[in-house]
Amino acid sequence: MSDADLDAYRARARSWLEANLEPVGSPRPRATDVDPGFLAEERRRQRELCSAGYAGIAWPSTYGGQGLSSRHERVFNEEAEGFRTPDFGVLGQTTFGICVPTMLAHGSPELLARHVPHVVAGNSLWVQLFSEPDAGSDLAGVRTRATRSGDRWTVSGSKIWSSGAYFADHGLCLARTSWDVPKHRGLTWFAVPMDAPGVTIRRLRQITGASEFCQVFLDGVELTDADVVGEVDAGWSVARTMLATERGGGSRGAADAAHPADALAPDLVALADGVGRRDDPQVRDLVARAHVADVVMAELRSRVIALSRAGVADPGSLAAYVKLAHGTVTPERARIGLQIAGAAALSWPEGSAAEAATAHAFLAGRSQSIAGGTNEMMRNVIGERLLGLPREHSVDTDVPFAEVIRRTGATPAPGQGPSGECAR
Amino acid sequence: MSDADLDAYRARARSWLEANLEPVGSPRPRATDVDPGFLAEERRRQRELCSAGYAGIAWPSTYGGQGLSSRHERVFNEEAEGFRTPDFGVLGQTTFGICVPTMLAHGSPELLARHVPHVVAGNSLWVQLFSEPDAGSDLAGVRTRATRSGDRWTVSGSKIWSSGAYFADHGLCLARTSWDVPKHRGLTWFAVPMDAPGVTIRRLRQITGASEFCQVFLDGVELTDADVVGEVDAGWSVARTMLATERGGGSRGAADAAHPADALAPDLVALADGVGRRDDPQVRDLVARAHVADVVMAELRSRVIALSRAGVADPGSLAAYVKLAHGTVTPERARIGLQIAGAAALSWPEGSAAEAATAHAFLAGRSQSIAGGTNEMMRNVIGERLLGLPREHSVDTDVPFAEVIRRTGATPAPGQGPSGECAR
Amino acid sequence: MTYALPCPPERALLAEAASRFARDHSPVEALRTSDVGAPAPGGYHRAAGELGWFAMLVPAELGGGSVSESPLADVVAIAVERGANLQPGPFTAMNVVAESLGLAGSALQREEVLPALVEGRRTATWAVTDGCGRWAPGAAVSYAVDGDAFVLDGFAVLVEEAATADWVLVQAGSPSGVTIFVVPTATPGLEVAPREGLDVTRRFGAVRFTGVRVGRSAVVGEPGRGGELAVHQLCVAAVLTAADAVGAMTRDFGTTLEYARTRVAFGRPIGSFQAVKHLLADTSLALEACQAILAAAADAYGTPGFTRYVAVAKAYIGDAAITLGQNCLQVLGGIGYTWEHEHHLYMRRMTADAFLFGDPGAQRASLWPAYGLGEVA
Amino acid sequence: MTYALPCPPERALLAEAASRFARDHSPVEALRTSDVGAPAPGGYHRAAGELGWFAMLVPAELGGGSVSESPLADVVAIAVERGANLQPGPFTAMNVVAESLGLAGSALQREEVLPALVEGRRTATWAVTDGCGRWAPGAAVSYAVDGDAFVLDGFAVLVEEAATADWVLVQAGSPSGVTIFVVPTATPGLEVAPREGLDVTRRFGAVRFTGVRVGRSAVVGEPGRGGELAVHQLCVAAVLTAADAVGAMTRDFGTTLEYARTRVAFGRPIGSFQAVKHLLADTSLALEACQAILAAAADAYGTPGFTRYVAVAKAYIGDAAITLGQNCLQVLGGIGYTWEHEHHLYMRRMTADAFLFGDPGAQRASLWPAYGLGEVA
Repeated sequence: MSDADLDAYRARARSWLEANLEPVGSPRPRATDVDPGFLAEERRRQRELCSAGYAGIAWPSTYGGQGLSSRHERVFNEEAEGFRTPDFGVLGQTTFGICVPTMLAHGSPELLARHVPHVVAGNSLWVQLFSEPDAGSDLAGVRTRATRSGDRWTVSGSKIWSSGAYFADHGLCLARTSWDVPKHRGLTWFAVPMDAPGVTIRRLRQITGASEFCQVFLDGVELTDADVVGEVDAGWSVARTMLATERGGGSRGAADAAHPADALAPDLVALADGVGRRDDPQVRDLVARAHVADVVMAELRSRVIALSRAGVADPGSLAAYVKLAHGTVTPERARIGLQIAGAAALSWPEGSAAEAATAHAFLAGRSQSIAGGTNEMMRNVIGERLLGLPREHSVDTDVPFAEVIRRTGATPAPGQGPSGECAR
Repeated sequence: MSDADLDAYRARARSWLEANLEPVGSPRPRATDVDPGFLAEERRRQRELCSAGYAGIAWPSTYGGQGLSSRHERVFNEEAEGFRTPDFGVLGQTTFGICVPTMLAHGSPELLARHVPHVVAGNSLWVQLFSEPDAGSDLAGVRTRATRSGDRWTVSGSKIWSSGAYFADHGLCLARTSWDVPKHRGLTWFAVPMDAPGVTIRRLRQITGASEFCQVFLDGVELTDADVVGEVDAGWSVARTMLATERGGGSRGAADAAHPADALAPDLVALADGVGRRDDPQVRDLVARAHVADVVMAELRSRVIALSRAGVADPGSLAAYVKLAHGTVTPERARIGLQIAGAAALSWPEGSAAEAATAHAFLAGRSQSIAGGTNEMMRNVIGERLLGLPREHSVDTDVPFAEVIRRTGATPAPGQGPSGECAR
Repeated sequence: MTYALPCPPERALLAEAASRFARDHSPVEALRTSDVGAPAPGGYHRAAGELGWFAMLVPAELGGGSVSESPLADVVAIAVERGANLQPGPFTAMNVVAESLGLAGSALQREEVLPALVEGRRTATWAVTDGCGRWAPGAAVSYAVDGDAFVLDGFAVLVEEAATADWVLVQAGSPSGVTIFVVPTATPGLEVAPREGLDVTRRFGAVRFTGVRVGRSAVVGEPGRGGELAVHQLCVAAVLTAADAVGAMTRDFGTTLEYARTRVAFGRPIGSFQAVKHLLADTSLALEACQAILAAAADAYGTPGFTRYVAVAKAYIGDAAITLGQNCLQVLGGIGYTWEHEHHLYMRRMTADAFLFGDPGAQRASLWPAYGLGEVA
Repeated sequence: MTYALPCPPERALLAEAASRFARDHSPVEALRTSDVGAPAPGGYHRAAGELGWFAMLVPAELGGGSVSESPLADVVAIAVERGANLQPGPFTAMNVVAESLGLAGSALQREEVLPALVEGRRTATWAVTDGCGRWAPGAAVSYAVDGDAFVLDGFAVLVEEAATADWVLVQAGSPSGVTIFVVPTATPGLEVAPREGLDVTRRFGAVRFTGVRVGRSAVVGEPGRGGELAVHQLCVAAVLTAADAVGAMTRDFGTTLEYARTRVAFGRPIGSFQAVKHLLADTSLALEACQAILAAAADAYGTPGFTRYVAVAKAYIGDAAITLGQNCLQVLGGIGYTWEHEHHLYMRRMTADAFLFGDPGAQRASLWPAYGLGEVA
């Protein structure tokens, strides 16, 4: 494909966008509480993209995509930046950025043919059903049980931190299919219709007051062999693809917003102005520290992407640098906001979202150092897979999982009701 | 003993001090390079204290001490603060603060009668012979070998970080006496004359340029049963006493200097003045941070001493709080000095000790986080012995030490010449 | 989890009673369902008054009395239990007002206001922070003299229980100096607005003074001469706020430590991993250091070094409180990120305490003049 | 240890040659026995000149020429190898002077000075830091006009190889502006004094100017109009110094990592303990971030964003360098505390680099005006 082709593609995309989509000034915040009316409207927007041939741009045409290159997708995203494209809230990223790419890498042609075209057309949004109350950092320790009988499977257990489950159409669910082998070797992924009998969803209220996360209970959910994603008992390799995608090694949906080097931490400068502290040298230093971190993090991400492309190391492991950088810088930046605002961040007029923003950023700051792999897990990845430091003695990787459970005194999870304990 | 007794003691001590010792204005820095002439003079000062009955104040009179209480000792030290008392450099603390207290707790009456009176009289200075090239943080992993034959012992191996060994009279030396039991159970302490045949001392140059630390080689040093300190093969309990004393739980020699709350970090204020940055708000914040740390650390130490006296937990473990506080605050404070001085700390006129001080403090700062137990070891002590967190799986505590050595591929140390590798 | 040093037995009893009272009258569980903090339950302050919560800094001859030689250490012992149990109510303000009236109140104030506060029959709050969060005397409210009256104008935020308190303490500024007022909240021109905030365990409002006229009877001490008392009030409030934080820190750390001991991942308790163990060890060290400097500041009450010790303590504890909240959240992981786990309530409370009555940066800046090294040129 | 991104093959060759040259001509081992840094060995600069060390920022028509489209990235590649191998000599100053003469030098300077520098036949240093360590143009040395002559007075420290350089670059201040001079060190009134210092891998001296008279021939560009060039010179020097630090960091980290992999304690390699592993992971992250921002700053050479990128890079790398030195020492433990282990040489070098040509605080402060947000009122 020549650059001229890409330029032509860009020009076509631009005229279609101008003719069909509503322009938006600055990036609008992602929807955080999605109701049915909003969702119907966003599905309509996705159908419109789909009809025009601008959905699933880099996905195979066999499955409803356009079969073009990722460079085409990037070009379209760049052009689309100023326009109102579909907003599926948190499920936008999990569906288009995580679940479908993972399925494309591991799913059977039948499975893909059955599901991907619906995603492209805006009829199917996907949630990850991965973590469990007793399997947080220890993701391979899932206890959701899938039992086979002929070509039927029965799945029982509970999943947690499933962002956006309450408005998802399908879930990509990890379950244990063998208990007599070490934990990484008895896992299988399933595609689960979220309206299947036996699926119950409970929204979890978060520290910030929002309820994007859900706990999902599976109680004897009936599936078939056709719903298996990848190979039975080989789910951990699928999981690794998913984690690498999630942690920043994979493709991104929309292009990034403006480069942080373009302006000096504008949010914090505005905050300093708001409390009349722009000329305070310590405030200026804090703002500059945040800016330095922002710019360096952007450059680090570019470097990691380039290193991944150059093949110097496993991209999934390299992504740990980006994830850990976010996980350390984000809380520090949130604390800087608090330091600048001072007591002004503690109290605001009722309903004033703008004045509440600093406090909310502080409360939310540490989610980056926990969700999707804690800082500690990322440090292990960097230390062991990139720096070649020896692993610690493990007490649970070479032992049948049933034995691990017996030793640690816990009981297998199936059948737990909606009062299950929360988890790391 | 009544307070009146103590007051009378104080009065007597004060008149003796005024009549016999030279007053000194401010606390003089400890001698760091001790030569024979200096040493002879200091020994004379100690003999003078001894003749007057002011040496070994709280040690038993059987062994040449005064048999008084530690309160008497504290009173004398308070009164003696303004006078020129003996200065044995680093061996002052190891002899009077660590080695003799440890021996008093574990040594046989014969051993004590043979050694302690010479210490009181200024004729014997002691060095710790504890760490080894292959036993740093893992102190129980010493490989110096002591072999018994009748009532004779032959000791071979090498010791490192033995501060002041080059002018010590005796060493308190830990050696392995049994190789077929786990590492903590085959250790024994010996009193070693530093002029014994087979003892070689090599001064190690440190990062700061000074050479206080030594490596000590023991090559077939002959000792007898009378030189054993404590029980054979039970040396680890002696070691724990010694570590607790060393890490701040035990008695201190002289009273502390002025309380840090009395002045705002005077060294850093002077430094800020020197580079004309006293009015820089960021410099003021850095100085204030150092001051806050100084005052809090002093209060923490008082609290830990009080907690130890109250018996709420093992004093040796509680001392880890003080050690870790020093090990984290000292490097941070050294960095603050560097930040205040800026480029002015990088370069100074030849021979200007005052201008070199900031750089030297920076270079030396991390010794506090390594020597006498690293920060990491202190965090383990706090986590496991005080907070009750589970220990990690250990690969070497339940296995004969000879087996550990075999597994890790190293060879036992005896007979290594003075080219031995340095160690953590 | 932290160690307890021996203390006078009366103070230990006082703390124990405070702890029991808190659990009985306003348990932490009650806060889990609320977004904006709950009012103190009926009779709360009256019962607290009976336990001596507002009496310690008031001389015995005025109806008060401490249980030990070190009255501020007694109040601190209560404040620690309040923080540990996320208690409601303007405890700090009531103690500060009670102490101030004992020190400088008029006969009338000592008769009408003081006993009501000491006994917990009525409550007081204070309005001292301006909209940008500055705590300096006179920053929020100014006053002018009009004949026999004083006219107050200004706007203050972070006024605890603004809507329910009977009196409000004001450190008002004027060109001729600072005057301390204790003003009935029912005075015309004084308007209260509820606010939302980070700390949902307490209720902070805003108070606007629009030409609020008060008489000489509202003045504590001499008009225009309140500067020294104002500084002392801020010091006492800072110590009690630091104590509240230390109580909250102790409880939050204890919960987290227990979680680390019992939560299993990779086949072993997470607290056996050095990453978790060492983070908790560092946090424990900071907490012990907080206990040490808090005690030192309380013991310095009434000595010339009080101001300096308070600044050191509030600076250190403020930073340590924010860090402790972050560290505990990191160990708790996802569960600590949920609303239903109590951690976030403690994190909100500790963080608010770090800023109330002077944040760490402001406290550090105050040390230079406190040591006679002058303001920035 | 850090990852290498693909780069133009000519630059890779340049770096490889620099690395080999360094190991052959001035190996790190030679420094172990010295307290005050060694002079560059005889013929060092000449040989380095043949490798193109001083030519990259000079146009081809003046005898220079870079190996890629991004000349500063080429010099950076050399500077990284120099830092990794603790090389001597005023490399930064020579490149800055050479570039400046290419940009603004007189015909005479381009004929007499520039080729000598590019070929490494002669050397140049610069005198820009005042006794308090400020790097602002005009801080250290001022000048007055006396007829046709310029008279320089002042005192500068941190002048690398002051005693051996042939010329010295001076950014001299006057009420009418900054003038850039390149002055022969043999000029009367110019006195050099040796200094001791933190960084024993390089030799820094002090230079005193006492009524040093120079003619128009010493001026680079127009008298009084040197402000812009002076800022550019400081930016280039900052990037090269940051690159030196990154080289030193990479080598020190690699040594430490290898130690953590092989050193056994408690029956296992210390790098298998999370306390060590995670510290090294954090350090590795910082080092990768340094590589990223260093490359971005070098690539911004010649673009309007250069100044900003340089400030960000120098601020970040400076802090990271000091922290990396501390972290490596913590992992190395006692052995890293000895003079005979090379770690301290790297720690000294990196720390000096953190301050040379603007420490992190000064770089951060410069960002506000760099983004048009003005000086503090």
